[in-house]
Amino acid sequence: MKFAVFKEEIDRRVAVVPSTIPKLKDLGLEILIEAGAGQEALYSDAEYEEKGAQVKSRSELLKEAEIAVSIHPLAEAEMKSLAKDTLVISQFQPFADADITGKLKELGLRAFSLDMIPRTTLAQSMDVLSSMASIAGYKAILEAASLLPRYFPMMITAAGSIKPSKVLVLGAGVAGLQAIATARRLGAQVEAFDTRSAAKEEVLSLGAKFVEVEGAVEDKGAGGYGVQQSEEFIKRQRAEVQARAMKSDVIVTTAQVRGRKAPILVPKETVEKMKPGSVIVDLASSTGGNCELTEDLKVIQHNGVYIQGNSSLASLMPQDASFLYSNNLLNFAKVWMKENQLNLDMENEIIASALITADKPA
Amino acid sequence: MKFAVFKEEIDRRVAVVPSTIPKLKDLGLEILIEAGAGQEALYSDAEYEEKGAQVKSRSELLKEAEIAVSIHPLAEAEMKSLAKDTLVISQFQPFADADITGKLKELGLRAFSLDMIPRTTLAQSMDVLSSMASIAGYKAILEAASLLPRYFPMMITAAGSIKPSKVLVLGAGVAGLQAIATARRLGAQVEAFDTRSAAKEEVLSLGAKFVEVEGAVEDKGAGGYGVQQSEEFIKRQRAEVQARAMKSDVIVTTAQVRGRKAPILVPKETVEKMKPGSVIVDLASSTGGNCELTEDLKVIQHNGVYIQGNSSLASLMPQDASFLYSNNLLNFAKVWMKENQLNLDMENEIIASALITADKPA
Amino acid sequence: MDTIYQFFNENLLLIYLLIFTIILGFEVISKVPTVLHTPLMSGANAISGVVIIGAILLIRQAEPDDYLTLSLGFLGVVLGMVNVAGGFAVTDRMLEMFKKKKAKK
Amino acid sequence: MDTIYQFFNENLLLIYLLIFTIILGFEVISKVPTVLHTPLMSGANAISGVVIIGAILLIRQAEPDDYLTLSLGFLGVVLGMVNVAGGFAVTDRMLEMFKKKKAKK
Amino acid sequence: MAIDFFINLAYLLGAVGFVWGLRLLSSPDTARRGNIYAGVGMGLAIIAALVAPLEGANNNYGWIIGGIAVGAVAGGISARRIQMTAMPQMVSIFNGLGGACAVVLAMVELVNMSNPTAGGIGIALLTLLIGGVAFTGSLLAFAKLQGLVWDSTITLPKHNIINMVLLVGTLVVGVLLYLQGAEMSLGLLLTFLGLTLVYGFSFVAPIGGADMPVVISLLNSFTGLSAAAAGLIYGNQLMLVGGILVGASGTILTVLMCEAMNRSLLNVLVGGFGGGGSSAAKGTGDQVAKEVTINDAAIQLYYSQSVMIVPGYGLAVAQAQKVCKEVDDLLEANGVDVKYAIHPVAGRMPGHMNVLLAEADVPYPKLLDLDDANDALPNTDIVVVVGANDVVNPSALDDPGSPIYGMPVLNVWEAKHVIVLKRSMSPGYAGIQNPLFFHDKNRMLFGDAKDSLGKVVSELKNL
Amino acid sequence: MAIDFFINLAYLLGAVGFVWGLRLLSSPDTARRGNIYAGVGMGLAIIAALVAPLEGANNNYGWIIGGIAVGAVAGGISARRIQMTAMPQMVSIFNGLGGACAVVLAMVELVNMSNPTAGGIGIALLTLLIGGVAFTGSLLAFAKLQGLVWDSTITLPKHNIINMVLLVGTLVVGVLLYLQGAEMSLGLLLTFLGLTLVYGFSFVAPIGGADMPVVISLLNSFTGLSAAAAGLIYGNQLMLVGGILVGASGTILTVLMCEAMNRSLLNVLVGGFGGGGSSAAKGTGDQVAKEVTINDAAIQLYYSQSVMIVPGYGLAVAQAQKVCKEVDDLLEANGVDVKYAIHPVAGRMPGHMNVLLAEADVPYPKLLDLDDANDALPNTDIVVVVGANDVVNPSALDDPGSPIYGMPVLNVWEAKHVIVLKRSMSPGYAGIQNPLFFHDKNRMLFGDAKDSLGKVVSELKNL
Ligand SMILES: NC(=O)c1ccc[n+]([C@@H]2O[C@H](COP(=O)([O-])OP(=O)(O)OC[C@H]3O[C@@H](n4cnc5c(N)ncnc54)[C@H](OP(=O)(O)O)[C@@H]3O)[C@@H](O)[C@H]2O)c1
Ligand SMILES: NC(=O)c1ccc[n+]([C@@H]2O[C@H](COP(=O)([O-])OP(=O)(O)OC[C@H]3O[C@@H](n4cnc5c(N)ncnc54)[C@H](OP(=O)(O)O)[C@@H]3O)[C@@H](O)[C@H]2O)c1
Ligand SMILES: NC(=O)c1ccc[n+]([C@@H]2O[C@H](COP(=O)([O-])OP(=O)(O)OC[C@H]3O[C@@H](n4cnc5c(N)ncnc54)[C@H](O)[C@@H]3O)[C@@H](O)[C@H]2O)c1
Ligand SMILES: NC(=O)c1ccc[n+]([C@@H]2O[C@H](COP(=O)([O-])OP(=O)(O)OC[C@H]3O[C@@H](n4cnc5c(N)ncnc54)[C@H](O)[C@@H]3O)[C@@H](O)[C@H]2O)c1
Repeated sequence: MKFAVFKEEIDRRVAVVPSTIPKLKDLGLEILIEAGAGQEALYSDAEYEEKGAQVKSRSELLKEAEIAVSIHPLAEAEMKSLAKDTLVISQFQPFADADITGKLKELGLRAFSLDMIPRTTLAQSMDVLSSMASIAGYKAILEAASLLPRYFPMMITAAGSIKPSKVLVLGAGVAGLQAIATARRLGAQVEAFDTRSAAKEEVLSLGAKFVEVEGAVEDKGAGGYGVQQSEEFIKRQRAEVQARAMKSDVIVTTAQVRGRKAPILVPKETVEKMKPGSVIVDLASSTGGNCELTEDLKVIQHNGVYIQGNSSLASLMPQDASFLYSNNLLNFAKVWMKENQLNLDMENEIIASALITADKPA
Repeated sequence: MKFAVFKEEIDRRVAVVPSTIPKLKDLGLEILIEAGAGQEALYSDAEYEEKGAQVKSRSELLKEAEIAVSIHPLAEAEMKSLAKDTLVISQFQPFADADITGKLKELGLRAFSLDMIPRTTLAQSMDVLSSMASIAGYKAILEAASLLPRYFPMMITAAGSIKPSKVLVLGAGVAGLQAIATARRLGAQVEAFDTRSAAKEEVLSLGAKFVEVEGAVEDKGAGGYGVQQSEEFIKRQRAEVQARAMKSDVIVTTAQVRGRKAPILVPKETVEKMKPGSVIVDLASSTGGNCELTEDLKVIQHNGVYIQGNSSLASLMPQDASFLYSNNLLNFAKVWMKENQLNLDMENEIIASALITADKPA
Repeated sequence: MDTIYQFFNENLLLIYLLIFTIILGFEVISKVPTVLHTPLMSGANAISGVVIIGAILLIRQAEPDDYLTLSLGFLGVVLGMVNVAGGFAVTDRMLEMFKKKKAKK
Repeated sequence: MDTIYQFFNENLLLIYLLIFTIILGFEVISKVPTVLHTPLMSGANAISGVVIIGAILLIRQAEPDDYLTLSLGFLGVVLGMVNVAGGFAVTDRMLEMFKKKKAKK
Repeated sequence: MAIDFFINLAYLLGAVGFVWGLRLLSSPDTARRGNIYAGVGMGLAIIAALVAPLEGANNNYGWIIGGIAVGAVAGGISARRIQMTAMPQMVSIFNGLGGACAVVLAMVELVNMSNPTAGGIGIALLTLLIGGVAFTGSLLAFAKLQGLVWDSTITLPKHNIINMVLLVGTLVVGVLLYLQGAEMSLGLLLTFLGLTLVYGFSFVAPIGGADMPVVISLLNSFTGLSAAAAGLIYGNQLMLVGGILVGASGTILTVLMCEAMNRSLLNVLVGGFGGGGSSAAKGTGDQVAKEVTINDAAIQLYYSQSVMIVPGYGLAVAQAQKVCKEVDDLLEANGVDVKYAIHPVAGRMPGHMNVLLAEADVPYPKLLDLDDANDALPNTDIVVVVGANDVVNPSALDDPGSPIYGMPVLNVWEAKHVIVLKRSMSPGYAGIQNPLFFHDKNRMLFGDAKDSLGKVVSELKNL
Repeated sequence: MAIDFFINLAYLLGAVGFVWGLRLLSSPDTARRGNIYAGVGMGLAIIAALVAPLEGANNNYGWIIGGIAVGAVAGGISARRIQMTAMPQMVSIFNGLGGACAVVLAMVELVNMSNPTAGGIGIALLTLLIGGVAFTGSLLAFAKLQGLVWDSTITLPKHNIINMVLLVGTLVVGVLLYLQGAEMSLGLLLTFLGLTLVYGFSFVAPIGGADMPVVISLLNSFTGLSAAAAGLIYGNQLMLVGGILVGASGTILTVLMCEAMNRSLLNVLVGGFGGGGSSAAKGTGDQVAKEVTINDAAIQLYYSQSVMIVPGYGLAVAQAQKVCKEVDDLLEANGVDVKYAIHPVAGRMPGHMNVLLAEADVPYPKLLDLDDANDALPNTDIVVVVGANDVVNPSALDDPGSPIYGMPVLNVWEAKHVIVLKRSMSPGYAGIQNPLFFHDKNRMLFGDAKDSLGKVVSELKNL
């Protein structure tokens, strides 16, 4: 089967790196890669060829692909030129873009949406959300430290004493936890907040403080994802967050609710009460942001507070990000490539969840 | 005495921050500050006024100043408009710019060059080189981590294992040591090299590895500064550095020799042998750089290797940098302001070293 | 009461000895690390086989034709000796694992 | 030699007692933390004042007009008592600083 | 005179050997030497007993040497042959035989009445009583440990009351015999003998199997006391001193063993249904996970060649990374090779374990990833699983019905031994039971990981 | 009979009191109780000695009670009045008096010859010898500790040879006396007495002042032995047991004390010119920096209320941050308030100490900067300077000639005590001598900081 890897248009990552190619081939896949696809991630075409991939132009790929792979979905126009029944693998975010499934079906394509892989222990090795969120959390702190006009760590020096920065992490999922760990490493004082009760232990397990707000709603059925909270809770939470935010130098927000706009945890009013020079890194910016003022993919300044709304921080670390993405993809491919054949076994929970074009029982 | 603080033209820092103003006034100084001087460093004019400074325009300052203070020297044209005998305080770098002393004398000005304050224990609280170098070291690692397309820390994850980055620090002065500490905090494996023998213990005291190259020249008379090394030594050192560099992900260079061009420790050839995506942060860029390819104040890419030549990293952290600078200045002022009077006691080693316009006995 | 007084006064040294022995027994054991509880128990058990001395003396004092006493004494010696020999041997085996290893470097 | 044998056999219990006492003395001290060396020395010193018993017995057995013996005995009692009383008192003072503090929480 | 002197000296040296031996036995470095000293002391004493001049003795050396030979061979061989794991029951049976020996001596004394003073009779009766209880008690302890009898089959309802009645009955018969004095009836004597034996049995019956070591230690001190009493019969100071020494040290040892189990002696003897008590194994259904004590764990680690630590989310929760490194350091100092096996999904975020271990300054080369760790595991002596669960779950490999079937895990069961540190039997993130806990090679060490490791550190420092 | 029983019982209880008291004295928690037990034992014994029935005794209670009263008052008052720092010399003088008491008893015995058996004479001579040496030896030890005599003034050249000759001479005279037996000449006896006293003096003379505690302990065990020997004279078991106990424990204690100083007993007694030996204070010119031992440091810290740690570059070089935190934790667990004083230029880069302490997880609020620390110092019990030097140099304040004159430093000398941990007397970065080291309040703890703190940790865990 021809497994065609496209170059990303707006991202420095690439979906497949040379080192995974031999293993993909072992599964019975023939690897085609768009010329220059890995360049930004520092993988050269020569390396791909050396590992046994065929470097082709984009139009050739569109023509030949039996499996079309990219990190961000291909443009609709391009998808049209794919052969019918082509298996497209990307992150379609069907929760955010409700129409996409319909469109794909219309085009006669079969589609795996990697972001729909269940967040189970078994599927973790294919979970691109985890690996990319982890990078995002790490990068968020580096971004914050770069933007912050102050030191992160405490410094008692001959030229004066500097208190450690206070970092507040809102949402302690994968990205939040990584942000906590990184901030602590850099010497900051870290507090975190989440609505999931398990998050408290997880935060403490990284040596940070947990901010308690009582009355959060939890849904065990949500598979570990956060759920929509009551109005009253959100009010209480905002008050608590605002109290902390005013003392914080850096806020990293990661709170997402699947299929909904991200909750506003840091309203304009809070931002205006923060110290000038403070930094907010909003990792939820692609779904509207946890900060009211966030603009996606932009750094803005409001009242002296920097608000970084880069929802694609993983792209800033393209080499490792691509490596991890590529491994996720490989592990995922092992699920549906059996004896050199595509085997879309709908009994398999992972396939059933990820194959968004298949009809699911309500 | 009117102590006039100028706004920097190409720097986000400011020489004096509001919190030090009352203490400066206690010394008998009257503080004038240029409007908007602190803005980039997030100190507002209002704050200055509140603390008792008079906010004025640049031309007013030039007219009234008895003491003219800035981080970077004022332009020659502006200095001309200063009254005769005005005391200018800045970093004139007389070692790098041999003419400056003559020029200042010509203009009839008296000048303190803060970078000439001796590096003694007693003078450390006035030592702007130390406080700014410390920021530079810290920022160098943040810059490197931001540029590096890879993780700094080790990560064994479901999507693959990532080895810790290797960081090589060349020159373990104040900046180098801070870089070592910061890199170690972020989880990198750190090696460092310096020609001063004391540096080895200092490097080990931060938990990093020291790279041994035998035969370095040391001059006890250099006051702790590095000195020019023999050709042969530099060759051996380059070979050693090259061997390490090829395995490194990040190189931070800080090696300076007072009054000379910085030694080339990372020639082009070495850069070309490094892994693509690796990062060199060259803190010696203002004196030509330790890397042959460094361009001052620029990030360039050569063969996939980023070379960051920002010699003014402290400016990226303007708030704390200004705070520290301001404290240094205050501590320095305490030396020559006695009983509300300027007291340029040439017996005092600190004044004698810093007052570059005074005639010194050969 | 008087007999007790008398016994006490006459056997004063013996009583000192017994009391000191008891204190010594306590003292020797009281700081033993828990890992040694079992071997120590085993070692103490072997020592309790000292009762074999009694059996030996019994046989030696018996009439050569008093077969009942002799066989009982024989039984006593066997039982005691099993306790003694087995006890020390088993203790030694338990302690084999404590052989000090040479530390690296 | 024979007298030694005889002495040994006749004073067997005494010898057991002495040896056990010596072992006990060793044993009791052998695990003492260094911080207690001085107080322990002081405590042992107070105990060595037990020699006063001899002085008391000496006086009690002396003739009431044997002033030489009586005064020497008196001297002995005084010396011994200073050792005893002073010894225990000084030890107690040294140990005052070991009063267990209440730990926080 | 001279011969008496040397005999007495031999006994004295024997006694000193016992004392010094016991003393050395209480420190791991010297324990073996201590055992040898005690053994040499015993040898001296036996020789002295053989050659001591006895007025009008017939000696009958044949009988003695025969008995010694038989006993030595039997004892020596069984001690050498026994499996390491069966040592405690062996000790128990040896101890019982010592008690039996005392019983024989007392019976002979009482039947022959060669020394019919009131004191002599009293002492002989005492010897009989204590020795008898030690004898049958030890035999039952042996049977329990060996798994020959089950606690439930021999425990009667209200067993404590029965025991009390039996004890009082035995004592009453004993007093009767004492009052009969030199004219004691053989029938009553045999009744007394029977009662002591039954009481010994009944005394141990209700005590749970897990508490047997404590009981053995107690019975051992009984045997010591019976030996001391026999020493009085024979006027032998060595028996007296040796017996008293064992009696005293056995008693304190028993108390210490109880303390180590966090229980009182009374609790063990009366209320102690050890089989279902606090030290019992926990499990679901009919599977039972076996526990290990802190000190056994420490000693196993200390005397192993290679140890693999498997950290999991529990390490993070307990914040045990630093004390874990301390264990590592102590083991390395003793020449143990310590590595860490990092499963890719251990913890709650990618690299969670890396962050923690870096914080504790564990050098990177000590961290093995999944594949390297699985290669190394078969040659590992002990795996210490610190708060990990899902990542060491064998169902992933062999139970197709398991939700994690197919996920590569750390095959810790391929190592020689596994110790799992966690607080309870509750499952990990994936919410599934872990068959590893019931694996033959595995032992559980329940408790907060930081706590447990802290205690292991203390134990290691004592070794 | 009954009265004998009670007397004997009282003596026995006295003996047990001594043993148990010593036992409890060897653990800090119980030491005070131990002292009381031993004291009660002594009280019982004295009462028993007073009331014991003695055939044909004249009692002369007046003399006894008088003596007891005088002794008790003198001993009690001097013990209460003495300064804490002078305790060791007090012990020494008490010990000497005990020895003198034995001498008196022996002299009376030898002069009166109420019991002229060979054994009796021998024992009395022995008592005299040991007691005499203990007497004058202790007095000299006292004088040395009190600073009344200087080592050099009383040590002759080749003192060891002189000592040897003296000892042999004394022994020869003793043997002569023994051979004279009941007919001994008073002159020779007095010569013997004189020789023992001179030997005691001469024995202690060459031993350095720093080694005095060891010597006192040794002399104490001599006193014990002389008491035991006197016990033989009077046939008193308690004196015998008590004396032997002190003799044995004193001997082992002496050995332990030597070990703690890393020297052998022989080294102390013969080669030991302690005044200039390894434990001597180091200094330049005529100034002397006093040292503190690890255990004294530990105990001072443990029993203080507030401790301030001053880290410097040496902490970083030694990489002692983690063990420093361990000391902190142990002290906090005992209720000691521990803070860190961070001087702005400590270390070799700005924030050097912050990096290290963060690595060791010291919470930020525990770190005080210069001003806060200087405010807190006067109320601090102990300052522990860990490898800092320039930043605690008082010349900065009071020596206008110093190159660092005018720099604010941490005024650690304002605290009650200071302990400086460093490897030698060498200066820090600024290359200047530090008068703090010679400050009255300061004690040096030489050695690598990680090492020293590690040992402090062990000591703290023992407390
Ligand atoms: N790595 C990631 O990115 C990530 C993210 C999300 C989820 N996960 C999932 O998390 C799991 C990780 O596996 P794991 O083996 O590390 O953890 P785990 O399976 O969750 O097991 C952790 C175990 O630690 C024990 N524990 C908790 N606190 C403890 C304490 N204080 N002391 C001692 N033990 C303690 C718990 O047992 P007791 O309660 O009995 O003590 C629990 O069984 C996987 O299922 C993985 O898929 C991973
Ligand atoms: N903070 C900065 O930015 C900076 C930069 C450059 C220079 N400085 C200068 O460095 C000095 C800092 O003062 P400081 O008090 O921290 O240090 P210091 O004055 O340099 O003294 C450090 C002391 O630590 C001891 N030491 C070294 N290794 C040790 C070990 N392993 N164990 C125990 N002790 C050890 C040394 O004595 P032994 O050899 O006897 O052990 C030395 O006296 C100031 O003079 C400052 O001006 C500071
Ligand atoms: N099984 C696995 O191995 C595995 C792997 C990765 C993640 N997970 C789990 O998946 C879940 C989601 O992780 P994620 O990082 O993708 O989460 P996410 O990106 O969906 O959300 C980030 C965090 O924000 C929190 N949040 C939502 N609303 C909030 C609010 N109003 N206020 C504060 N916080 C709010 C969520 O609880 C979550 O922790 C977690 O439970 C995680 O442990 C499991
Ligand atoms: N007294 C004080 O309190 C104080 C304060 C700050 C700095 N200092 C001392 O001042 C000195 C200079 O510090 P700095 O940070 O300003 O130094 P710098 O910026 O002048 O040089 C940086 C480092 O580069 C090193 N170097 C020079 N040539 C080299 C070569 N060919 N290869 C490798 N390394 C080379 C130097 O030895 C120095 O360590 C140091 O000794 C420092 O400890 C003292």
